[in-house]
Amino acid sequence: MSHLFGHNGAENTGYSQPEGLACATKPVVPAGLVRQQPARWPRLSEPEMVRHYTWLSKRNFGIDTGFYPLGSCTMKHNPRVNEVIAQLPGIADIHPHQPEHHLQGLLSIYYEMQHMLEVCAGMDQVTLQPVAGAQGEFTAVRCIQEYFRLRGETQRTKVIVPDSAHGTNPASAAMAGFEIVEIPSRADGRIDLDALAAVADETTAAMMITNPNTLGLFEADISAASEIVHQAGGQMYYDGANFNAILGITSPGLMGFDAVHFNLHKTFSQPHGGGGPGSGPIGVKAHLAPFLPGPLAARREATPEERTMAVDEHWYHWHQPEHSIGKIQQWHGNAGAVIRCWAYYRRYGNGLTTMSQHAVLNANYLRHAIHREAKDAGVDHLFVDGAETEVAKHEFTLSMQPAKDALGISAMDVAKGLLDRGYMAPTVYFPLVVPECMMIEPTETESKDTLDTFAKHFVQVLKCDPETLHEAPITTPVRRVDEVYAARNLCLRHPFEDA
Amino acid sequence: MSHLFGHNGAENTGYSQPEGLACATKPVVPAGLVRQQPARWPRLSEPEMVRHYTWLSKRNFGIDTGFYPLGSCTMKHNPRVNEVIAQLPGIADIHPHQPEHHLQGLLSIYYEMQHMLEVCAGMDQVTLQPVAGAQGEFTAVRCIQEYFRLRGETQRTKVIVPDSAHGTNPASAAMAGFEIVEIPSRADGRIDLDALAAVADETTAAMMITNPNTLGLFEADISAASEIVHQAGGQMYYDGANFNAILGITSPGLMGFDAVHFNLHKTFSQPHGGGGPGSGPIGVKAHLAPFLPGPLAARREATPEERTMAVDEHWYHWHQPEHSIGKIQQWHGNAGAVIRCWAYYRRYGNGLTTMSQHAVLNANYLRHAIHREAKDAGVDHLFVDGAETEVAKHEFTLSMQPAKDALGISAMDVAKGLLDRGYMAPTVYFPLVVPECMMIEPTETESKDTLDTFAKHFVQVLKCDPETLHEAPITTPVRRVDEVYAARNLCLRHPFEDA
Amino acid sequence: MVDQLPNRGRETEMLSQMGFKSMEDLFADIPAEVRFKGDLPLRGPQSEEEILSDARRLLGANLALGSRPSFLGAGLYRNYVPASVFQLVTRGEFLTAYTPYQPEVSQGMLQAMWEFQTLISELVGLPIANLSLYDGSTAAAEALTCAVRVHNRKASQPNTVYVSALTPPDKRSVMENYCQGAEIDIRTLEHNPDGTLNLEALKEAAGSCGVYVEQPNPLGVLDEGLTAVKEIVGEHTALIVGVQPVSLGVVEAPGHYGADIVVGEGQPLGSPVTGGGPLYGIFACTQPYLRLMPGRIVGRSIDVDGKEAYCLTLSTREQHIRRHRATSNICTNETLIALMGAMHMALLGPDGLRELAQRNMQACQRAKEILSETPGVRLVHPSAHFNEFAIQVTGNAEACLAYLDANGITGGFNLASWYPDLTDQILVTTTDQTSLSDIEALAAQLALWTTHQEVSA
Amino acid sequence: MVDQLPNRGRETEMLSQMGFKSMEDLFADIPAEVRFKGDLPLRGPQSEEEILSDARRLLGANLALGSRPSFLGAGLYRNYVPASVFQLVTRGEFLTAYTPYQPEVSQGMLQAMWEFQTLISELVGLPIANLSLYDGSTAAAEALTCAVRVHNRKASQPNTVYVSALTPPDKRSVMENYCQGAEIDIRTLEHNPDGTLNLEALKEAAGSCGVYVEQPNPLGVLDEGLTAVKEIVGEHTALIVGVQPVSLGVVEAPGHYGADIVVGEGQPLGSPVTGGGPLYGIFACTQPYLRLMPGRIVGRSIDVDGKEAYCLTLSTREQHIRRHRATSNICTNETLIALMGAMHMALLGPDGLRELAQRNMQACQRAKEILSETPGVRLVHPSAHFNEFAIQVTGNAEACLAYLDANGITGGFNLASWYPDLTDQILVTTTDQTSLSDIEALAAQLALWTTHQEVSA
Ligand SMILES: Cc1ncc(COP(=O)(O)O)c(C=O)c1O
Ligand SMILES: Cc1ncc(COP(=O)(O)O)c(C=O)c1O
Repeated sequence: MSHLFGHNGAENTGYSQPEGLACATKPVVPAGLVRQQPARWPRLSEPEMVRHYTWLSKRNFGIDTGFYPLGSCTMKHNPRVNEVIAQLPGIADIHPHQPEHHLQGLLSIYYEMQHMLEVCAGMDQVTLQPVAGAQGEFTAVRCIQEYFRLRGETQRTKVIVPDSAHGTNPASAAMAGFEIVEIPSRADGRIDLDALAAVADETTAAMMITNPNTLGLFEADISAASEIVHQAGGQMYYDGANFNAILGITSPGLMGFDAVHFNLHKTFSQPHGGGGPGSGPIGVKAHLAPFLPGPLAARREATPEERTMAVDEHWYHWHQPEHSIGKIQQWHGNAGAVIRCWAYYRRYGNGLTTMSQHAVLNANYLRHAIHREAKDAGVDHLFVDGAETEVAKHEFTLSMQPAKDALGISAMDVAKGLLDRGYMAPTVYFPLVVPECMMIEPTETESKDTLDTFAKHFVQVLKCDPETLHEAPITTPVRRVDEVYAARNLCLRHPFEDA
Repeated sequence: MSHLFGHNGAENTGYSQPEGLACATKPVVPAGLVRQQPARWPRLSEPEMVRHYTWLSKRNFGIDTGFYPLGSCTMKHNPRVNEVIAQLPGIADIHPHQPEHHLQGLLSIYYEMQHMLEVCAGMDQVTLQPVAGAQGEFTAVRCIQEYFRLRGETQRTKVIVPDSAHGTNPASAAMAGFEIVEIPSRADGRIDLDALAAVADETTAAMMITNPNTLGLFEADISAASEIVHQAGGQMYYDGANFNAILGITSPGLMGFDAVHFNLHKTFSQPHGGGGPGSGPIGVKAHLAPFLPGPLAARREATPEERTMAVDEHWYHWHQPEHSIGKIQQWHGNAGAVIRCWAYYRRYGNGLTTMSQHAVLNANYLRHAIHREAKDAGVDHLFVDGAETEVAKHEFTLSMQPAKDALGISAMDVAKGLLDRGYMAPTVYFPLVVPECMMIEPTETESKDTLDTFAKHFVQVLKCDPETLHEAPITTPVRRVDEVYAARNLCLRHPFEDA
Repeated sequence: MVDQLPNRGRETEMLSQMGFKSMEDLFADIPAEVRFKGDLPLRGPQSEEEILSDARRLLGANLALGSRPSFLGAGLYRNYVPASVFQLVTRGEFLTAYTPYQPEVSQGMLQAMWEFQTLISELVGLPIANLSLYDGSTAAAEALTCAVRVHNRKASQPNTVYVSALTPPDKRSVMENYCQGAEIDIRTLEHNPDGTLNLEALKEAAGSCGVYVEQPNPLGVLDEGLTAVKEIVGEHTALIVGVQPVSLGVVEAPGHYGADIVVGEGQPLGSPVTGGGPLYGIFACTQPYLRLMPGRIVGRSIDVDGKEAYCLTLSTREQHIRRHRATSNICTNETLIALMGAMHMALLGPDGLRELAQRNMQACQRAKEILSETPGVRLVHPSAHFNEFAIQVTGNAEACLAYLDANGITGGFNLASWYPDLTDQILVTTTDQTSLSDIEALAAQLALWTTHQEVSA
Repeated sequence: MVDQLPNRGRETEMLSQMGFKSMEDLFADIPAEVRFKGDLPLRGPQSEEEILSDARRLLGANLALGSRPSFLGAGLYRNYVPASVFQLVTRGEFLTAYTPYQPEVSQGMLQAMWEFQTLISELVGLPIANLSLYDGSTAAAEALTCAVRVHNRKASQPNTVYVSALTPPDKRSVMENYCQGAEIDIRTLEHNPDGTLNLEALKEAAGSCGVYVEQPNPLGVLDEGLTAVKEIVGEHTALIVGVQPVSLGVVEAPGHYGADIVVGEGQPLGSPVTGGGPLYGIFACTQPYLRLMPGRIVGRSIDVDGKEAYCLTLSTREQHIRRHRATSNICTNETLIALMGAMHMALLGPDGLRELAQRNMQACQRAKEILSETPGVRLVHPSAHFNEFAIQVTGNAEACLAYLDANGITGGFNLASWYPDLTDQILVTTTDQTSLSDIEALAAQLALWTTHQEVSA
């Protein structure tokens, strides 16, 4: 083990600094505000620091380490040039409060990204301000809320979500002050139009749904659902976490949605960084556009004088929507993430459709390969599809309930068995509607060989002795971590007393 | 296992390229020169390539991974800003044939480095052209050869090296056409002046030696040795591999040497890169300076016109020594490595002495700690010092002969046991004069805690059951590699036939 | 594009193994009426080289702060971040991981975040810190809703919080958005003309759910009075202090003068300004807030062999478990930027942080000294500042800034964008990166500006 | 400095544990007469920030090739190297490792180098490749001494090698230095006026130990005649071909037309020009040369469990075993740069290499087309070129290059520096990075130059 707070031997700093500027009088902190005890930070030299974080990194699994079939998370490859671009001073060293003529490059990229997302989603206006998917949801729901307020429809206090929805959907709507109405899915995992019709009424502000849904199924009835919600006067909200499946093939706009958020860190490959940063732009139809948080990037023809500073024939500028809800992040969103996603977009351009096709190809292929291997090995009775479907989209679900019933092997056991074989585990126990669910999303950046080999390993795990599997993982830096112990014996920081 | 040549499924490239320039007529390769069979290179997409090399890196041990006490190699921390500097376009994207006014920055840094090394070594002129220590040796020996040729002393066909010398010393001298005379060390590991006196004569071109020597001992008799060689009309050559021990404390110049090479990749921390690149400048006394390979960086006062392009009040330019031996590398040496070493030098400046002090402090402390721990654990009879000494310099040797005799544990066994404990092994079986030698060099960038812990682990290894130790390592990516099998069943490239 | 898709060229083979004939078969379930017709009306794909060259061109058209003297701060600060931070944080194992749901293979990030929690906890003087929120503004906003959740029952002013009048409107707007769902009333705390909090007026806030103030405050003022706030507002009102983390190398940790929650923009530790994001929000609190606070938190635990191991804990507060009853909707957060923060903090150590804070203060002091002698320039607040301060210029601040800009200086922040009445005030920010010649250039141009104004006046 | 020395402040503690009083005690064995007096007369230590800022200033004073149209090649070539190469090669495990003496913990670099050997072997069409030498020039020089070692016994011209007259003098000088110790006589092979090798004159080389030629040759000419060389010189004479590796995407591998040894400057694959180093030298050969060749080589083996494993092999050729009888003195080599090469090659794949070669050739062709129509410019050789070619200009080449330079163009290589007689010829190099507008700018300035010359003539 390498412990940050263990390195306390010498009076080190890992980073010698130049002298500060000489002053006529020494600056002083008001007496009552002078820091009494310095933070008990470690004293590491640079070599110690480098070794510590190198060591930590070796105890972490990323896409670069191996296959990462985490359903709903779209763990695709992060193109490396994007990191180079994001470190250019023209993005790393700019301040959101600089005047527009200092930021023509940024503004033009914002404009291009807004436009691209509008095209792909079939929306009229996009804002890049939200910094994560959940914040995008919240922002869009807030816009819908203000939209109805302005129309005087203040009775619309409810938001409908399917029971398979991601937790952020109800959480975001609730945060905005809405009441949540959950509707059950049909036995085949799809939306239940009757259940929807039963709840959609004049109190409905919106319905939130993702399509393909969290089971990886395309909701063929989506137009009908939109129809029902719109009939009731509500708005249709599209959770774009699964956008990777349909880009260039269909769009939320075509399906009748009024608002959508994008998880750029999924579809457009901003690296996930162990939990973030992300970027969660939203797009809306024209009637919601006046409510978006500002500023948005806009453009007009450049004047001859401006042309000397312009990046093209346009002058890019910020624009404040008329009834803007204001700000949901203090600046212009995660500009650094937007740049990376812009670089990602540029690599595909109008070929984004191919990206989605390969994502769906890989998902279906992996599903097929697992079933085939399992059949050959005689373990296909240990799991069933999370939902019957001819073709999945970019991800699919398996239910381990049969294995649980027959052998006491849970989805978690299988997940840990996969860790031992060098894989990140699929998403487990989500969506809740599939018992002992494993949700598998390979993404388009995995090779057929990787998928074939994973299918073999998956089946190997199922053929393990259950006892052995309960012990898994055994090859990882630590073995099964006791989460109950963690919650019961809260230790949320280094206890210096022990040291 | 990840195999580069295993990825052969699809028609990929890992790097899509833009269209080439349109031409009026298509360029053609002469008919008889058209490539018939493309190289059977793999077809990897970027994600596959990134994962392959990430995987490989995880099977490699560097300083960043852990303690690397490889004697004679000075495996110190490589400051990270140096990598940033080496990637600036002002070094990465310059061509050695650019005119001098395009390269004032480079020239000034070369000048500064030459000067600094001259000061530190007590030499009159340094060239940065040799790209490694061995090439530096060869270059210096060539200069000495031409020096004697010009003086008509062509009978000087012999170079004396102690039996503890690094292999490159005799190899370099032989490559230049010299005959090698090896002299034995004294029982205490130091130079045998009598043996030296016995061989030094009018056929002696030079003596090559490092001080502290390869046992980590300072040759107190060095002035006497220089005297003997000089009396015989020979030149004294200093192998600078151990320069880390004496910087600012003594210098080859003070010790009477005429020529010296530096291993910048050791003393000045150019990262070793798994085998290279390095940089092996040499410094010489004035009489040898006219023979140095050119060009050297020189300077004069800048003219008013030049001042507009100059980096300071000087104009830097290349300079060709009068009797130059010509070139030993086609360009100006490893400029990228020189820049990193310059950045390293700047961090210490005249504090380089402190660096050497800490290198020696750490070596002596570790030697002390190992002996102390071994005594406490009752295993101090299993090894002896490679040479009796009150104080070692930057490294020290231990002989495992007692362990070998008593238990059949070899230096190699101990080395492998250390690998299992997360350490790189010390240098083993060098120098040859110490039986079952382990040569340990901690460097100044290791903390006391690391040294203490290593000493404990070292003793743990000695306490192992010999059988267990013969099996070591068991926790490494592979176990003991069969080098005999490799030599008998030469497989030097991927055998595509098998695939 | 091709270089990202390993199965290009194997489509038919894969499809036929599944019994499909074409890609189209995979999308048969998507009704025709919602299908795109034709190609996406977007530009064609580019190669890495072309993208990089376009990026260089477009981003090169932005004016980097470091390319000339710059005094723009106002919430985001350019400190030097050591090279090792960037090199380590971009290691694929950190960069390309998801949230550590499988702790066995995510110990690296989990331990790093647990260490981050410790570093922040020590920095601000509170026992608990989460592993970051989106940024300083959402951290402040979430602190308000958290305070209401904790205190609403006992508060004499339920559903009410008080926020410093100096709070930048953009940040205040985020607060409004976050608070309106819970129907929280946000009231304003007045300040004295010298920039300090009006402690008399503050009494009104006693018994509310929380008060939000900043140290140093948005005018750069170090306000000693804040040490008295907790006493005034009382036990059942959360004292929430927003901090510039670097200042805590010399300025007392709010936890030591009664803060219940400390929030702040983490950016100055570990991250470049990056156009305003990604950043990371600091959130630390005392025990009573723990189970109602937003965001992820890592706990130290053991594995089945009893070995030290780390995992996410207290997840029952979070959306993926508690759904619409969660304490926040946050899911993706700013872990990697927080990791950069942790690395920077680890490199600095206590002495390094103090030095860094001093360098910021010295640059500020020097700037104050020089500008106080510059004709036409007046320092607005006599008080102690950390690394920024307001000046009053001759004439209009906006015009003055435009003048400075035209003369090669990014001159600071026009305070009228926050406080519309202050049409002649500029917030001047210095950091460790400010040089004497930068300050002198600013002073010289301000003097010229003054002359111009006087001439045209 | 302090940030690099973890034991600063613990010196006394450590010394006293050893029974020492001061640092001085550790140096008691160094006699006074050889001790430095006083401090090193050098500048004081700097911090990372200051070093970086000085580096930016000094290196910023160099004129980067990419900052304007540039046609300078002549042995080193600017190809685009994908970003992933730099990011992966700087991973600490690669960057900070030493030579893989302990194979159990060095499998990564060993396997990568074994793969490198395969990539090079496939590229040049020979069965064996080592894991790199210092650069192209030392590789060529070591090839000559190797050829002599192998053939000296049977050669009718022992101790003699023949080298193309076009070989750049700097490279030739390296050869002389490396060959003189073994008393090897280096003779010169003449060329035809069209730039190709004089095959008639070549006959003289038959029975020598080796001949060294380049493809494309230093004038950029693709010389079909080289396919006849092996036949002419015979079995006991090593045919050594120096290559520009990128060309082998379209040009036949020398191994397929009789080369016994192929050497070359690896730089264009994987590495920026970097002021001429670090580079890596390619060295490949056929079976008979294996045991007498220079440099390290990796073999595939097994571990005690029979698992695939890699290690250095054939070390008995090397200095650390064979000492003065070693086949070369090389120890530290260019592994990391070779690794960059391997990564670039792996990314390119066979199609990518062909494309890259074509892009180089297309730029060259376009430049030839445009310059052939530029007044006052003549293409010297009618033949096929890969990515560079000689032009004759009006007047003096040196003056012409100075004119181009003054007008913002780095115009190519003055061939007089290699071949003093050619005072009016410039070697113009293009790569994948050359744009049409670069070429047009060159042509325009050359046309202007011609006009000036004509006017002043
Ligand atoms: C379906 C779905 N919706 C919303 C989100 C929330 O997005 P974010 O994590 O970016 O806040 C996620 C992320 O995991 C998701 O999978
Ligand atoms: C004592 C000694 N001399 C010379 C050398 C050769 O230096 P290089 O490896 O840079 O060629 C070494 C390197 O290991 C060495 O240790």
